[in-house]
Amino acid sequence: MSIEKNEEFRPKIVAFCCNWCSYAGADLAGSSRLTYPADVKIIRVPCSCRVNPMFILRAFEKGADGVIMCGCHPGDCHYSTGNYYARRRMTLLFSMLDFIGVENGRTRVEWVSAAEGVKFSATMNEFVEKIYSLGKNVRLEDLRCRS
Amino acid sequence: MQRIGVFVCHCGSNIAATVDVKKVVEMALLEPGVVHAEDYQYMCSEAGQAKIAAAIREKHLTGIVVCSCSPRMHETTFRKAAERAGLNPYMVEIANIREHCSWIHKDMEEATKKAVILARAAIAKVNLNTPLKPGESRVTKRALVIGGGIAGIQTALDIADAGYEVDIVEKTPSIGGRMSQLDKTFPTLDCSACILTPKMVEAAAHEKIKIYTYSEVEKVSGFVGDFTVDIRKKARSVDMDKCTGCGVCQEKCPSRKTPSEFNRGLNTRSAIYTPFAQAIPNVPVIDREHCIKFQTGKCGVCAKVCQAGAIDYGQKDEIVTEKYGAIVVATGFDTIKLDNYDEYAYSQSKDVITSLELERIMNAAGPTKGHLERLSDGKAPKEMVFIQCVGSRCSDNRGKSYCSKICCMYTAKHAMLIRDKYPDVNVTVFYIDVRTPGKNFDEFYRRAVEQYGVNYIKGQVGKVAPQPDGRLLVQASDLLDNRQIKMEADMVVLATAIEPNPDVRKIATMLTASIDTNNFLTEAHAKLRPVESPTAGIFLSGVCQGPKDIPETVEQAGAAAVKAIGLLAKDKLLTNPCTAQSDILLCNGCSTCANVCPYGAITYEDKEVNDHGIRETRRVAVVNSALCQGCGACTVACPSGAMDLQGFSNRQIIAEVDAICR
Amino acid sequence: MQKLIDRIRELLADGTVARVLGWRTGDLPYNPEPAYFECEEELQDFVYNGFCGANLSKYMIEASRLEGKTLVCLKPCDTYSFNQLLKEHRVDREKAYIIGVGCKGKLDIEKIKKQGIKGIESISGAEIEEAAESLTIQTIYGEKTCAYKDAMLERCHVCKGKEHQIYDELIGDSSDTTDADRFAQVRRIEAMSPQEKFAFFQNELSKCIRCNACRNVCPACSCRKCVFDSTKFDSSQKANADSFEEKMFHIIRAFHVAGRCTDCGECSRVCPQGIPLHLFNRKFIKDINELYGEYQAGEDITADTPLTHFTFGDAEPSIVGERG
Amino acid sequence: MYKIAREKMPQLYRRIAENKELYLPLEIGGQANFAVWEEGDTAALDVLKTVKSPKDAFFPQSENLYTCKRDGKKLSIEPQALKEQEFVVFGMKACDLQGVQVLDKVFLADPVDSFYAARREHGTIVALACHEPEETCFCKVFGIDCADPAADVACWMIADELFWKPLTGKGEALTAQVCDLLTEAEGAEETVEAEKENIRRIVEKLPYMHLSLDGWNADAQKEKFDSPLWEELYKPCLACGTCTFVCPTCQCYDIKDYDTGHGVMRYRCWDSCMYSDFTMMAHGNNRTSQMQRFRQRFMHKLVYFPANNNGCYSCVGCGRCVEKCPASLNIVKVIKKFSEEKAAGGEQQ
Repeated sequence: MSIEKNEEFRPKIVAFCCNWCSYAGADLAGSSRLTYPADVKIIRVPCSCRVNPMFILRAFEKGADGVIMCGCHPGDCHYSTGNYYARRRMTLLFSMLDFIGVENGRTRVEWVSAAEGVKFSATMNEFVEKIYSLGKNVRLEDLRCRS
Repeated sequence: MQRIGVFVCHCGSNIAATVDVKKVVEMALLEPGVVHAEDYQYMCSEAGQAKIAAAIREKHLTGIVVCSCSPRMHETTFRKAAERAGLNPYMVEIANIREHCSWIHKDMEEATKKAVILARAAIAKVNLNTPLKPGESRVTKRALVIGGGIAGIQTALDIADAGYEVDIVEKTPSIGGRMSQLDKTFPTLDCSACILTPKMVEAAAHEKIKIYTYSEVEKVSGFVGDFTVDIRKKARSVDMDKCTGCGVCQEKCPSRKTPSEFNRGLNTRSAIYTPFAQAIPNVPVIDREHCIKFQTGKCGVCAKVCQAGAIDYGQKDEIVTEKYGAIVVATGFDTIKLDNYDEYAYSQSKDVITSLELERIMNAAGPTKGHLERLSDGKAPKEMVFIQCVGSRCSDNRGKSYCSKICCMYTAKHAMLIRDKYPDVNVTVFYIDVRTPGKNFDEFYRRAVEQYGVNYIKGQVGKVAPQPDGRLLVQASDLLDNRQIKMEADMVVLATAIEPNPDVRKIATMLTASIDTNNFLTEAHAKLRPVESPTAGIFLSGVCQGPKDIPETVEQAGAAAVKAIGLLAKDKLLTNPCTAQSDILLCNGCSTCANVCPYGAITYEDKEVNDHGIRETRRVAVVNSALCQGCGACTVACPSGAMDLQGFSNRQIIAEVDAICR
Repeated sequence: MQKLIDRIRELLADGTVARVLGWRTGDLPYNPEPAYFECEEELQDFVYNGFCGANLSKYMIEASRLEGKTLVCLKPCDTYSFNQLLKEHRVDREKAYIIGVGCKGKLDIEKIKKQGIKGIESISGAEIEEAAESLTIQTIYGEKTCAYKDAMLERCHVCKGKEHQIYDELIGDSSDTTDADRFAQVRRIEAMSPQEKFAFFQNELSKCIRCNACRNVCPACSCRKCVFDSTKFDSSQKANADSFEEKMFHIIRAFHVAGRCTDCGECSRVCPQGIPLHLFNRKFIKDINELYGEYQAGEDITADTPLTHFTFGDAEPSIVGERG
Repeated sequence: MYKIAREKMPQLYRRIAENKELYLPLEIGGQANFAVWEEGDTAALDVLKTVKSPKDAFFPQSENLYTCKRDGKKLSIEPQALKEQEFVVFGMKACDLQGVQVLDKVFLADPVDSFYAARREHGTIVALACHEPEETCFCKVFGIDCADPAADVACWMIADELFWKPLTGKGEALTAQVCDLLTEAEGAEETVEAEKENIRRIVEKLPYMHLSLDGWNADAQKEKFDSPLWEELYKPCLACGTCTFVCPTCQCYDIKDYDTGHGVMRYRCWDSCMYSDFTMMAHGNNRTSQMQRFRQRFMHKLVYFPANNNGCYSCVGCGRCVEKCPASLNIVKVIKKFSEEKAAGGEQQ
């Protein structure tokens, strides 16, 4: 795996997980001992619709190399409609980031239910691998944070 | 500045085997605001909680972070412990260093590093936490049931039996709904009226139940526990108190040409009428549109013949305003219009009928007094064809995409009843699939096929063509034998798709209850909260939520009643304090937030504001914290950042992001 | 223009309106300014010509708070903005008397100067009466000419059409000046490699001086207090201290107006550094059209806005990568 | 007096850049602005006015003041080093030179702004006369002669030759560094004088050159401040900062902190009196309306500043705000409006 190849670079990855499905899915991955790299740090939000594009840009600003957002599957949102709004917002945001030349692989949305510990772990493994292959985020970072 | 305590749990070896808990304590002490940190074997144990309480008291902590298992596990535990020690429970944050760390990482150094970062993020968040207090609201101990069919009746009975007052609002002159139109019910072949009528009587006689028939909900305001509803009692033109229900007026009424709604327009009724013999209340209404007195001013026969003097032409609509704690929607269904299905010749031939029309024909009180006969010429049919899935499971836009669920079973019932009563009639059923999940359902269907010799053909009917001799040519394909079928029939019965009562859209808007693209009311959760609307205090009963048969409807009616009773049993409601709040000075009043709120929790008011000395009236968003469930959709929709979510504020989440990326 | 002034005079005189929001003639041939006129004699400075590009819709937010009706002159494309503001309850329809003024494309002085024309003393051909083919410009360095089309604002080349979306009366003829593909440049950038895209925007955005002209002129950016001026988000930044900040500002600004931006082009018109800011908005508009169906903000005020609405079958965010 | 052929200019740049930073008008994304020249860049010397003034070279839009670092609960403070690198600003116009004089009065007066002072000390200015002034220029109103810019070195671009005249010790030193690229220009004085005359003739034809500043002085402070004209003038103002950010003399700045995650960077950045949070303090703003902020800008430039600086206005007539204001407002319109009003008032009496 590329992780061994690249000793120096340890990415910072922020995962926004909705409380009802994805956070529980991450819990299930944990209790099932399904590993994924420690580079992923999870922030709990009530719903994917709570994730403001500003949070995502903020993460990149402060040096994150990848940001992933997980929510309930469409149709299963605890609040009925939250993830539908989140889906449109993130689609447009990601498209804009792609437009200005930020590598598309650095952002991702995945729907993970409370029962999908396996999917959670697999998704994180895949995403981290992708970030390793992309390397350090330099296009959306505030250089002052390096000092 | 906060005074924060950090408590790192070993969870036996669950955490401590992979995370160096001492290191986490040591690193936490370096974070801003942290004045205390310790680790312990089991933080959730009595002794662990006592340590937290002691530290809160001794170190005057204003916030705590517990590094332990998932907050989904013990957040409540630690919040309660904090509260007992005098700390606001919302000043507690959990760093999940077990499920999200120790259990998934093997390398101790790496896991410890991550645990430190997770702790740091929780500390950064709790630095910005503010004490939150759940709101309280009163509960009016009365329920409203909209719709007086079997779903509404059952819900009302269950709520009333629990000792709460219930009002039923029914649009038509009588309660009873669709079930009262049915002849027999599957899979037991009970007489529908025989089992429904006692329930209707029971509801009418129940001291806790008030029934408003010929009435509609006009306006709903308020929120869970405290709804105010305007009910329009349409003018009946008959005094409910004086009428004895003798029926003379209906016999003597000279206007007799109005199609009977109850009999699906297969025969006619008088202008003053009760829909059916067992109607409750047994008080007629005057259909003013068809009444000669109302249309021409000349007649008044009914007033003349009424011994009780109950006829009151001057009666006016009346608006009753009532308060309710809970509202149950039980608005039921209708069959779809068949305008898009010309190929079945429904509009061309009287002998092509819907299943619901067949119910009326089979019923002794129906237009043919229960004799199976062709409506065109009154002849007894010899060959009958049933077509399944008319407008259901439709992949184009002509019909409905969903399965209407009840048709397979009632068609088996119809086929069986016809074969039983008229053994010389051949019955053929064209189906796509026969769906019989349900207790005794498949057995029932197999009896139709095996004992009663009903001819089931898997295939779709392409066309029904009326012939010059009055018979109907049915062209179909047999999918199993892969052949084309042409057969002549005397009657064709269409298993017409059902759809929610068209009025439901208006009602849903009033209740701010969400509705799906098929006009079914949406449940709060498809699996776990199937009888609640996402809007608090609104419950769903019967087909308004999705297609179902009578047993399922009754089950759901009971479930909705239980949920309503659970609400009414409370003296006051504690509301989740993690709700959205709008900053009056930043709000533009643009309505964007209200457009994404699934709970109708946001309204707009013209408020006097003092914006740094500038006093003016502004249109601003106001969040009803009793309705808000705290999803946060509005906070992102709001461009000015006026809308924020308590407990998950913009600054809190940003602080977590910063702490993680640092 | 005389017909317009006569009518305005009439409406002001009979008390239908308390004031007029239009343009006052400038001290150079090309710089009329948005202005209020409250009486007959002030109207002598009223002007409406090819340089009256400013979209007056946003001024109606303030004007809606004043006593009495304000007569506002709106060009066809400005009416979309007014409609959008109406939808968001930011302007009061009752307080506005809208004269839909004719428009045959507005001029961009920067484009004229870019052709090396300087020391301008007077310009003829910018009057509205007849659609002029060319401008004749007297300068201290001699007479110059310039084709009207070559001096038109970028937005006029992708005109939304000559129809006013909302008005009380119409004065003057309009014409559709479209002669370019609205999304051509967006498409050109989309086709670039990530490196090229990044270089393109880095180059453009490095010019940004955070003067906020784009935001302050934008009718969709009508927040009482912008998140970038508020301490609530921890986003209050005044300067481009790091190249990240311009990106943050322009992306978030575009996101906040996504689905609400009518593509009026004011942001690009006013940018002192000539940054093609409309590209951000057009990218969102193009995505919205492609993913959620054609949508023109300000056209139908009862329509659902794309970001406060959804369908069950919406595209997944992964489509961004799949489109390539 | 020296000269150098236009096509040899890149050699000149290269020579200067050997040991100094060289700020030149460069065209990036179609807009000319002063920026540090790098090999391969083409100077936009023919552009009369850069979008932003060159004041960034001495007073950058944002600059770090000091950095606080946090290590656990220990804090350390690192002051920002002062500018030590020698640099040259090449191609400044007379108005912008006057702009630097204005900044000097602010930043070099006691207490001296050490960041600014260091830049002034290490900077050498090579000025360029305005070959073809434009209709937005009104430097003459402030007594500035755009034909004869007085800096460390003064230059004229005539036909395809740059004429180079060192005027100060710094100028002489720079000249020495590049002397082998320059040639003595014999009889150049006449050529340059002719160019100056030519420029001055053009200036006379410009529409704004005869603007009168009558009545703009300290005595008029109250009268001007209380004038009802502001209420009318400010109306189209969008409250953006374009005018202040393109201005060569605007000197207001704000001090802000940036959280780097490991500490805080304290930096200053230009502020604009047009912004709603200008001079916001804990209690709020002392100017609560846009009219007040708008008035502040012009009162400062035309009344307060001359009152405190021996009549020196803090406007140099570069005309950038005239060109760039999104609402076509500008200082000229303000000055004219007051003059008109005065004239009208005079007639009435």
